[in-house]
Amino acid sequence: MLPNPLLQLRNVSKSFAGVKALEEVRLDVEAGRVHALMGENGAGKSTLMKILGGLHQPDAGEIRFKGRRIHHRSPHDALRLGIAMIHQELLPFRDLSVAANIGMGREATRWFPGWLDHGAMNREATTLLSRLGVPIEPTRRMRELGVAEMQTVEIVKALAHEASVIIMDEPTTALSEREVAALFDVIRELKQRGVAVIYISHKMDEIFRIADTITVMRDGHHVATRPAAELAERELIRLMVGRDPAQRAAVPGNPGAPVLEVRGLTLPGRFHDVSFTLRRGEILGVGGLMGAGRTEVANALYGLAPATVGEIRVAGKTVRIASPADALKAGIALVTEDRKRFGLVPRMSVQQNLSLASMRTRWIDRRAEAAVADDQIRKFSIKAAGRDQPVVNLSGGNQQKVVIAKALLTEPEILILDEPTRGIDVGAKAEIHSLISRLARTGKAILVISSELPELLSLSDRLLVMREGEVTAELDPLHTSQEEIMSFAMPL
Amino acid sequence: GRRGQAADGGKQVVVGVSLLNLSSEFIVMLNEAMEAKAGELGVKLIVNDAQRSAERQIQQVEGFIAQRVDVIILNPCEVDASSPAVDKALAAGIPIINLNSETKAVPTAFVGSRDEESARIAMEYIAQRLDGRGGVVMMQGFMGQAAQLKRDEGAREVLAKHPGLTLLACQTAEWDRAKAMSLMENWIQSHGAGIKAVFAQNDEMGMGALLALERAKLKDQVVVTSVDAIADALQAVKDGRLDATVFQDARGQGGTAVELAVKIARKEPYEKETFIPFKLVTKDNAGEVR
Amino acid sequence: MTKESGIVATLMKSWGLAIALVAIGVALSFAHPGFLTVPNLLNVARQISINGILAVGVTLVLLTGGVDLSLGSVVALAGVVAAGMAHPGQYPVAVPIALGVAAGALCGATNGLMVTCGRVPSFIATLGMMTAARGLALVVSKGRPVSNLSPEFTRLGGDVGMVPIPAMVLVGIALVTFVVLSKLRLGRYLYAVGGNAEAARASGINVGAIQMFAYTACGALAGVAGVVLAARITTGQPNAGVGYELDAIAAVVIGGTSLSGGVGTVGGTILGALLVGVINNGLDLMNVSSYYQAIVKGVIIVGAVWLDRNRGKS
Amino acid sequence: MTKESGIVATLMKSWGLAIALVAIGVALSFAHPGFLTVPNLLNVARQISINGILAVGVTLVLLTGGVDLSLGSVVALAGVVAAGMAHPGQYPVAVPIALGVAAGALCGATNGLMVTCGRVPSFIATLGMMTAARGLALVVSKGRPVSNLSPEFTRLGGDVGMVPIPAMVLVGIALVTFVVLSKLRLGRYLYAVGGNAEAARASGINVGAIQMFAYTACGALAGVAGVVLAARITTGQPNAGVGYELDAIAAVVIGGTSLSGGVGTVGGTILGALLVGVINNGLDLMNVSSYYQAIVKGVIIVGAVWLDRNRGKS
Ligand SMILES: Nc1ncnc2c1ncn2[C@@H]1O[C@H](COP(=O)(O)OP(=O)(O)OP(=O)(O)O)[C@@H](O)[C@H]1O
Ligand SMILES: Nc1ncnc2c1ncn2[C@@H]1O[C@H](COP(=O)(O)OP(=O)(O)OP(=O)(O)O)[C@@H](O)[C@H]1O
Ligand SMILES: [Mg+2]
Ligand SMILES: [Mg+2]
Repeated sequence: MLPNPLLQLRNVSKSFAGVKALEEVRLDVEAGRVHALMGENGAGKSTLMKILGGLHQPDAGEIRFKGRRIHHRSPHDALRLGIAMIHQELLPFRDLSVAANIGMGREATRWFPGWLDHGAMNREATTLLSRLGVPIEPTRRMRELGVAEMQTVEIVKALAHEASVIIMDEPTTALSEREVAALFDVIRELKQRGVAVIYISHKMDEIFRIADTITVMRDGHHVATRPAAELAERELIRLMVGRDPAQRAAVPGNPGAPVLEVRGLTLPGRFHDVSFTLRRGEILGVGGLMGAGRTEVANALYGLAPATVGEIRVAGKTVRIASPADALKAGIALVTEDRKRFGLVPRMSVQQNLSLASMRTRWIDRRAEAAVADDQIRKFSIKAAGRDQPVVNLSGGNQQKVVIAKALLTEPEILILDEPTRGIDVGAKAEIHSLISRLARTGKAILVISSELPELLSLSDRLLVMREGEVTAELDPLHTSQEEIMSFAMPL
Repeated sequence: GRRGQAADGGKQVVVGVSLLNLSSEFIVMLNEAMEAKAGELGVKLIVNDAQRSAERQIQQVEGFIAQRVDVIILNPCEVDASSPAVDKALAAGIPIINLNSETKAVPTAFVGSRDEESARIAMEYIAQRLDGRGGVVMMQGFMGQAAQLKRDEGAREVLAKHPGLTLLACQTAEWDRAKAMSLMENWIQSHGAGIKAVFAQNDEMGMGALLALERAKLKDQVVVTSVDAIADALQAVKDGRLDATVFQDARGQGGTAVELAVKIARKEPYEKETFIPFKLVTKDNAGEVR
Repeated sequence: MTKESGIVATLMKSWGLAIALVAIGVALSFAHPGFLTVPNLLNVARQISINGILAVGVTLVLLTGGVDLSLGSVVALAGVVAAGMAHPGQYPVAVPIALGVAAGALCGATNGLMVTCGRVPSFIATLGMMTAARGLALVVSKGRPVSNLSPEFTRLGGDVGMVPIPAMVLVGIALVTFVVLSKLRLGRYLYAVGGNAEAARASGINVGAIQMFAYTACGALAGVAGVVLAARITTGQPNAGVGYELDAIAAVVIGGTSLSGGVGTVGGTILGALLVGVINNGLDLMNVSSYYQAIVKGVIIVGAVWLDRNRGKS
Repeated sequence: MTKESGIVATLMKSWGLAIALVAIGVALSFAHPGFLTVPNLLNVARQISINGILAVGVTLVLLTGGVDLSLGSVVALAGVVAAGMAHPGQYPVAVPIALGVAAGALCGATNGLMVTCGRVPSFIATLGMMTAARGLALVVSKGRPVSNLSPEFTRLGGDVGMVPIPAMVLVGIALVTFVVLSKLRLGRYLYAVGGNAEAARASGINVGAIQMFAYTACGALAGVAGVVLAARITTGQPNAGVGYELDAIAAVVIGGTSLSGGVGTVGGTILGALLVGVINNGLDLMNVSSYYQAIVKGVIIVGAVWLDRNRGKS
């Protein structure tokens, strides 16, 4: 096929507790090219990459690197060979500094072996972060960062290895356009230096902007490998899903009475004087750049980190929301941006996670619970070995589906979705979009925070833009453009 | 002046006391006897509890030295390991009295008894009751502690003298009644009617063995003896449940130690060694004790 | 992997510990004829009761991701409190029992308050309680055993027919806890709080209340254990129970509960307590010298857990 | 919040424990004239040495998210091993020291192996070692104290001038550990493994090797503590060190190290050990009855940690 690929995977298979995740997969990756890996949630992309990165051992098959067969048994081996990886799941050291996170495993030393050079590491972190245009103080503790900032740190960490293969497993799920653009500049630079990049994403536009070659996987199998230029979006989706994508019927919103009124909401240092009204049957989008404070507002409305000043009214009545329990009582539910931290109990099963926020009776009716779980698994096509599989073993996108289903099961009147389609594949994304529209049509009020402008534009009835903790504009999605939104979002 | 005042005049005698373990009943009685005598003599006692740790005991004596107390009373945890406490006190010029048991280092004075002796008395009683023939089991205290070692030594001396007595099993119950009960239950399973006598190195364990035997309805076939004469055990002896315990005179020991301390502080003549003998307590003489 | 080894692996997965237990049991019954007899098995049941009750209680706390080091001292405190009210002809037997359990629950609730409202790590909060409750037990009893207890009270430590009452108490408590953990929402919340406290809060769960429940229930069960122990040894001992917390936590962890919370079952805990109990019993039966007993015990426990955790791997 | 309260809050943040310690010190020096004297402060230094050495060692293990319950028994084992070689005129004094420390390191390495290769939870692995090492200590010493030690050896437990050698050993160990944890890559990896083992592995860190280091170093330091203790009490005591593990872990946790790993400093550990030492010393000085002493001690420790953890909140 390709004359002399840098990396060759042949007949790689892997199963977990009897469930096949990969079956005889092959993949060739060339130096100086961006190779996109596409497929539905649970197709096996991350598993394949984890094998490349040394985190998993394949059950069968072989891997050749620069023509030689390799048997790397740990990420340490992979890194030594020159294979670095950005993981889909954030893997921060929360109590260490940003610089320590970035330098982890390849610390700068001086004087004698093993003596840390803190200054050099801070300088390195600053340089690398500025390449992505994200000025984070290298001495800040990871714990204080938002998801998007953590994601940039993870990107920078992988870039810092002088690797000849860089695997990027959904690096941009929490990033906004500005950071994505910066990342792409870096990727182009890497290409120039002859680095091979394996890029996984569910965002179509990104794929077509950056990829040279596209490989599609389905149900653990290799489906096709094509040059990106020869592949149309429709065709790509058909390869992934195995059928034509469902088109979302554009449903015009029909807003009713205000259900959520927010006045002068302030949390010093995070956001300031945020006011808006959300109506029954309305989808209100919130756009902005990373760190604009959108997540903070959502968390405040849901009681995760309550605001100190301001008023929240639900259906005309002022409510005090000091905890998520209060919010749920007021009919507010949140699909969190940080599913690992706030969304899931990792070792609990899919069924138990789904029902956790919506158990109304003292005794658990297991049969009913199981029925609900099966129902949700079907409805969201959650790919799991069964309702009893621990969520931690689900693929990223499927975990996200669990988080969404869990929030919906609380039957909220007001639904806040913070980056709801993070890591969700195109097919499922379309379904979730139409689900959101349907919910709005049944009179629910919906607040959507998203860093994907196309998603925001197509989904919302009305659009707020935030910048540095303040609302800077309210726009009509039908009469605005990405450029206009960006103009309100960019720091002055 | 009052008796509790030191030779040099108006100052009250201050005595530092480091006790083995204040959650052991015998030591509590010892402490009460000392407090009573100190109150009588107008002596100030500073009582520290070493909680069975020789190291803590040394720390406490170091503390007394730093406070410049007049006399130290040491109720040693260990023969060897508590010795530095004695040496340090003597080196600092503070007289030190060993109470109840010995250390390797020689103190200014000694009040107490020999632990081996108590076990000897108890085991002799068993030998006599069994006419020198039969299976015996022995419950030991916390392994490696001075009291365990010495009581073991005393008991084995007697066993050696009576070849007809066979030691069926010997195991630690760590001075604890509940552990002793479980151990006895297990022994009843493994040795059954072979057990003719139990020697427990303290009364707590003796009571535990007794309870297990009573529950198994075997008590009338087994002689149980132990050491210390704590209130519970005395009552059990009076009631004819426990066959014998060995009385150690806490009041006599504690009182004598405080009296000695005052004599030493006032530079009066004093006895270097006071041995207070053990006494076997059986149903016949249980009423006379205390 | 063939089909069959798959089944074996699955069996081993849930029963690794049970298999270790059975193996030890079989070995012991060959080694000593006295092991596999009804009276001896009842002995084992009797002997694990106190540790079992404590272990079931502390399972609740460990599930929430906390720890309770105060158990042993609380056992002593509850014991002397109960014993103090249990002299013959004083009060009906329910009074000492209730007061003992209440004393335990109070200690547990105080632990809970320190952890939830005071934000003190549970290790320190319960270590403080360990020290303080021991002191209280000594103060209440003036440092000496509280004896002369009524036969109605001490009967609690005895048998009904052949069956030891402490063992019946343990079985009852284990069953109730099993129901709470597997059938009640409350139980689910305990797992959730331990599995991911932040996500539990975000699911509308009152994390503090759940923790309060766990610590209070654990304290109350330590109170029960204290009462049963006092009845069994017919005294309230202020120095009883030293080190019991470690034995109890060991049984729970052997039984598969994670010290970091969120994972574990009552069944595992009971298996863990049984394993330790059988080892102790067997070593006593076989009259292994005290010194070697300690070594053998350490090795067997580690071995059993190693077997359990590595079952079906490779 | 005004600027000033901000500064106070910041100060309190790093110094909550130090402030608690100073407050207790001031209170004690008013309450008892003997407290604030050079000999007494040297006493405190001497008294915290053993616990301090153990606490520094177990800090390493706690940082990686593990625990070591075998410390007390390892102290005893190292003590009897060293003492057995330290009779007068037998070997140069370096031999017993080296063998004691080696015995500790061996126990620690075994703990590490059980945890890393055996996948046994550290609680169980080190609990097994706690039991087994105690048994070994009894076997080695035949159950009785090993005495008659050479003066060269016992001098290690004494003073140089006014300064206690054990305290100097502690200071040395603390300094080295401080350098390892804050200046060396190794230290950084200890934090990383405890903070997020999965991420550490993904970053190419050999998690098992780091854990092995932590357990082995902790064991070696327990060996040092055992040697120092034997020198101080001029005996190798097979029953020494019971409960030392809990005291050491308490000091570490009081000092701000998290039981779940990844957070903590040697400075905090030393502060924690000092706090416990000063409380013990003060209570003994003031002649508080030992029963109330327990209560007061429990309350003060919880109070100090409460202060420390809630500093600058509200
Ligand atoms: N540790 C594990 N244990 C059991 N099953 C697992 C484990 N890891 C992955 N799987 C299963 O393997 C399959 C492939 O998962 P993988 O994470 O590779 O999907 P993916 O293509 O990356 O999906 P996504 O787009 O959602 O990230 C899924 O069905 C998942 O449930
Ligand atoms: N616990 C915290 N401590 C300090 N700063 C924080 C904390 N949480 C968030 N921040 C900061 O608050 C700012 C707002 O972040 P937020 O996550 O709300 O932004 P956003 O608009 O949702 O963007 P994104 O989620 O994409 O980062 C960020 O700069 C973040 O670093
Ligand atoms: Mg994936
Ligand atoms: Mg956000």
